[in-house]
Amino acid sequence: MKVVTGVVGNDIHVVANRLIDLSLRARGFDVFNLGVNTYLEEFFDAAVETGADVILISSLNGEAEGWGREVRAIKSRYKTLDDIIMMIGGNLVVGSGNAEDIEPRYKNYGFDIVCHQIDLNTGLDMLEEFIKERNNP
Amino acid sequence: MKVVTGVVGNDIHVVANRLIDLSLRARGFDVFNLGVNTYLEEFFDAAVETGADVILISSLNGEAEGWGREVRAIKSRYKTLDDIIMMIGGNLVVGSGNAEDIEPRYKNYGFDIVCHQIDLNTGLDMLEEFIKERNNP
Amino acid sequence: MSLLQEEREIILSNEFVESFDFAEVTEFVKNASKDLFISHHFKNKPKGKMLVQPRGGFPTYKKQFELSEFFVKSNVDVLPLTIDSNTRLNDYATAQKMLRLSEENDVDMLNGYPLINHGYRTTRKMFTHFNKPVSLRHGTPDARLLIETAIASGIFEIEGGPITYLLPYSKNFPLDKAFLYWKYVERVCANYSGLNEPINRESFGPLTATLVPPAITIVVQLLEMLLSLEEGVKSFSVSFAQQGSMMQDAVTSEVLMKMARHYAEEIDCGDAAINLVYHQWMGAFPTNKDYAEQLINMSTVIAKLVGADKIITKTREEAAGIPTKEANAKTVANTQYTLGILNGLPKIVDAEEEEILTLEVQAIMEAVFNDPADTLWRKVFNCIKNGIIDVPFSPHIINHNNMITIRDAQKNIRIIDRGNVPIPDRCFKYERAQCDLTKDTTSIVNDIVHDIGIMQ
Amino acid sequence: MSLLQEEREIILSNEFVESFDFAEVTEFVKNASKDLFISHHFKNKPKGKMLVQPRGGFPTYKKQFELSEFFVKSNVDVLPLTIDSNTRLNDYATAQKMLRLSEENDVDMLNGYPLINHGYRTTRKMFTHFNKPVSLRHGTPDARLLIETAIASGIFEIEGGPITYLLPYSKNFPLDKAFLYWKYVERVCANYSGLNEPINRESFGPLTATLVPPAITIVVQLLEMLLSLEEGVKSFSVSFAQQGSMMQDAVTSEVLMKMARHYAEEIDCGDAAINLVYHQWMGAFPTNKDYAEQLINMSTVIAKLVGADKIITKTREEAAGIPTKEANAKTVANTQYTLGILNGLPKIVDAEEEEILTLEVQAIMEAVFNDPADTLWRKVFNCIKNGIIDVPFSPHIINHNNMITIRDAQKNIRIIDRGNVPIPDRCFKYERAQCDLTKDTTSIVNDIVHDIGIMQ
Repeated sequence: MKVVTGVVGNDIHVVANRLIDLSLRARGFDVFNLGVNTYLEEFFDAAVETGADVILISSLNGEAEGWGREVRAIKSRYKTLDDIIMMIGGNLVVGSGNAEDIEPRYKNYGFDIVCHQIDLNTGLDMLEEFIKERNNP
Repeated sequence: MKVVTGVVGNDIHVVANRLIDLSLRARGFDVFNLGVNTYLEEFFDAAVETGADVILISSLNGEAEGWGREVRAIKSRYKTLDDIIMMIGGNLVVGSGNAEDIEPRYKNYGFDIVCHQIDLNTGLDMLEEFIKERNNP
Repeated sequence: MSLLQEEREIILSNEFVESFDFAEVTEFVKNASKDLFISHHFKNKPKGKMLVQPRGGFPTYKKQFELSEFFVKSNVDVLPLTIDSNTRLNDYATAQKMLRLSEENDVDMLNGYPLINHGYRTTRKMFTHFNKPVSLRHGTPDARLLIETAIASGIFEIEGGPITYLLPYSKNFPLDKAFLYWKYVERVCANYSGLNEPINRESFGPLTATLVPPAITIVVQLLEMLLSLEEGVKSFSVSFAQQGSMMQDAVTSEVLMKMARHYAEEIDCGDAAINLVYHQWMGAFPTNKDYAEQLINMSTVIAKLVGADKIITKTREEAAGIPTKEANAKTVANTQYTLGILNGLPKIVDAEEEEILTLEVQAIMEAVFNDPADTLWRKVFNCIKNGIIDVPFSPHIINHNNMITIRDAQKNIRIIDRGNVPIPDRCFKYERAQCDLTKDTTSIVNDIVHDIGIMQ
Repeated sequence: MSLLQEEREIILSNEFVESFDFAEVTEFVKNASKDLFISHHFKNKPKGKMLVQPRGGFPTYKKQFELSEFFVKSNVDVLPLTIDSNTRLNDYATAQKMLRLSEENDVDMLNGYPLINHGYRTTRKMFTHFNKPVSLRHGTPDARLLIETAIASGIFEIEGGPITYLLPYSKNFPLDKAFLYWKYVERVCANYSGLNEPINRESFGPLTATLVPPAITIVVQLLEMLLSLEEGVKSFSVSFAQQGSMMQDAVTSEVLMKMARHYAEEIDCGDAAINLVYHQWMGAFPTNKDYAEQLINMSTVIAKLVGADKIITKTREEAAGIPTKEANAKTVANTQYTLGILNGLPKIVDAEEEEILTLEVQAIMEAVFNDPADTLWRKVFNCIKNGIIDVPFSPHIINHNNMITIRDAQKNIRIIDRGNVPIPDRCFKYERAQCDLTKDTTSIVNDIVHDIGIMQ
């Protein structure tokens, strides 16, 4: 399985990005890491280029909310990405938000898996579970 | 010159006592150090025994005020001590007192030299000055 | 145990003492939770972990209980029980009166916990409730009754000793009596030590906390340890306080522990556990409370550098008097945090300093052993009397006070006048060579004043 | 100086730049008070004295003045001037707008002092008034105009460098350009250095402050130093931040200073002064402010143990954002107090660790020097590009990020995957032998998360 990952927007938080990279590799994924400070379009471009199965976006500084709203609109311009698994994790709101509100909102933006302030390994377990269920429904 | 020194009353502050001892010796005095926790009578007894010229009482814990009042009464019982130089130094009141009030009060108790919160060497300079003036009036 | 039993009965025949049920006490100690024994914690703690112990004692059961509860919440390792000064002077009548006044008026009329008046049955309830080791801090020359009561209460660490509790605090309590009273204490501790984990004895290394040179500190620690081990004590803590120079603390620790093990072997007590306790700075504190915290933190760092097994803490309110329980708990939490983040301790060496200090300690110890008296305690007594052991700034009349020490440029405490202490010539020359001795005595006195106040 | 002069004119042709009177600036530097030069203080301070420098920058002249005044009152040795992030990105228009808003509304709209917009004539008034050395803290890849303005303002210490200000902060600023921009900075500093005391350059050793192994830190320090000295700079500070293990800090300091002197000699710059700067912990801080103070105090103790010439401080409010000036001043006062009472520093040794680290640094330096490029900066550029130099957790696209580090049980940072960095086999084996590598990658990732947060 191929995963494109990166930190969205002007966010420069590199630590989580490196750890996601390491952990995905440890779980056997092929990783294309766009690093920090990545625009939304770059994720989709990279997914098309690499034929990725998953886009894993991380965001630490709270600006994901702004970018999230544009996901459906931008993704719809790419014809081959209908089946791609969309995942986002990190701090998904500015300040303290309510997890019960956040998850449906981001699902509504077009994400399949939403991890707000969730431990990295738990998040990746969720991803593997999601993939398994999709393959053997 | 012979000096009897010590810390009056239940006061156990030994540091100043040792330093007075050292400094007096450095200035050429013969020192009879009664140490801490010394009753007023012991000073006079020691002065008679040694033929001392000076009694130097120190007090740190503030209880000198209580002992001071008894100096005249007790001293008057000793016949040979009329010319002895009486000196007291340290913290001479409980809490913070006014130096201008303290000095005359202690002089009234029978002390020739009164050093309230005065640096050790300054105090001993005062003693030497007093001795010089008395010898060459 | 028959002579001991006789002495015991005399001690207990006191109107303020509850009746002792020794059979019950023996059963209690035998079955007491291991957690109450600090010796058990010393043995089983992870390597490098240091136990944290604050200070503190209040007159009433209620306030002492609250203090202990507060400490436990702030992650304390060892609870203190500090005894009031009337009890230290065996004046149980006054302690009783002041305790009653404290209880009735909610004002603390005592500077510690009057253990005899509360009694062991009551006090034991408190400490078995918390199930933490308790350390008895007192300062009592005749602590025989106090220690009986403490152990019966579940207090299994006893601080003090005939030298370290006498020379810094008393002007004329007879030292020979103190040795005999403490001999009794050692025996009681030794006897109870066979029932469960050993009772831990701890010496009070800071002494006068005023320019005491490491050689004297170490000799006194070694001698109190030997006096304890020879009575059968199986767990002993030597201790010292921050001296003002990191190097000197490191060398002191090294020499103290090496020599302690050596001399314990010499008297065939190599099986006894020997622990190291470090006291945060015991001298004058800065009145600025922020600075006090810096000093406390620095003490903690040094304690870990020197490899202490336990640290006894001060508070930011040290200069202002008896600290609040909040200030005490804050120090405990801060100290635990610092110990947690303090990692990768470097190796420290100073071969020359270590050699000099070792030679000094050996020379004094040899002089003590060479005293013609028949028992160790009499040898020690004679050596204090004749100035072979001389503790700077002791108020006690028996102490010579002829040794003079000052700090060198690195703030190491150096001996510039050895009095009658048999410091070997080579060492004495070395000590003096570190100092500027061209000054006159007046300047040196000024230096001493400054050296005492270095942390202010 | 003609090529430089040409470049200079291009830089100055900017609508936000005041007109430069270089003749006047030269006269100013020539006659400036020696007290303004940190190089002068480094040279003349008593042995063992460490200069204390806080952090801080405010948008308006008024607030920056007040901050400086506050620092001077709390006994600061070096004043900081932290530049806002718009200026760092050479966006003077935004800085101008935000400065005006800050002035009009008494709200800080910038996270530092916009030096270009204030200009050197104004800023110089502030710093000649206080007559203390000032250190410029920025993070600017193209700092040419900033440094011209700084020196004209009386700021005679410039932090940064082409590697240390790029790799931790930027994703894709072109590194080759950064080298050339910094070459200009070095030359300007060198040129002014002949007029009075030298301008001091300081490298930014903490890098990403995240598990950077000492070998990488040292190599980067040495290379930025060489790039600076070869342009004629005569006073240079290498630096590093607390790493989490005292031993590793001590060894890092030892190797860094030895190698710095060695390589400076190698390029015939042995006459340059080389100073050591220590940063208090730069990683994540505890949110508990009391704990933050413990950490800060511990950093100070270590700084003195490793023999730093200057320490850069943090505040108890670190975890909460930009600290108040009161918090900053409190740290300065506390740090000065701690340095004052910290005496008798022990000798620290770890011959094996020192040997291993020396071999690693030598191997990487050799690989850099063996790069076929014609100039040192090109060699360094190539070695970053090909992963011979690899900075863990750098966000920059040029950085390989193939080196993996974790902490061993003593919290030393160890290299468990060397990527393309030429760590000698023997050293690599040693590094890995210190760690538990039986774990799976998931556990190791958990360990890394834990290792990053060790002070929390």
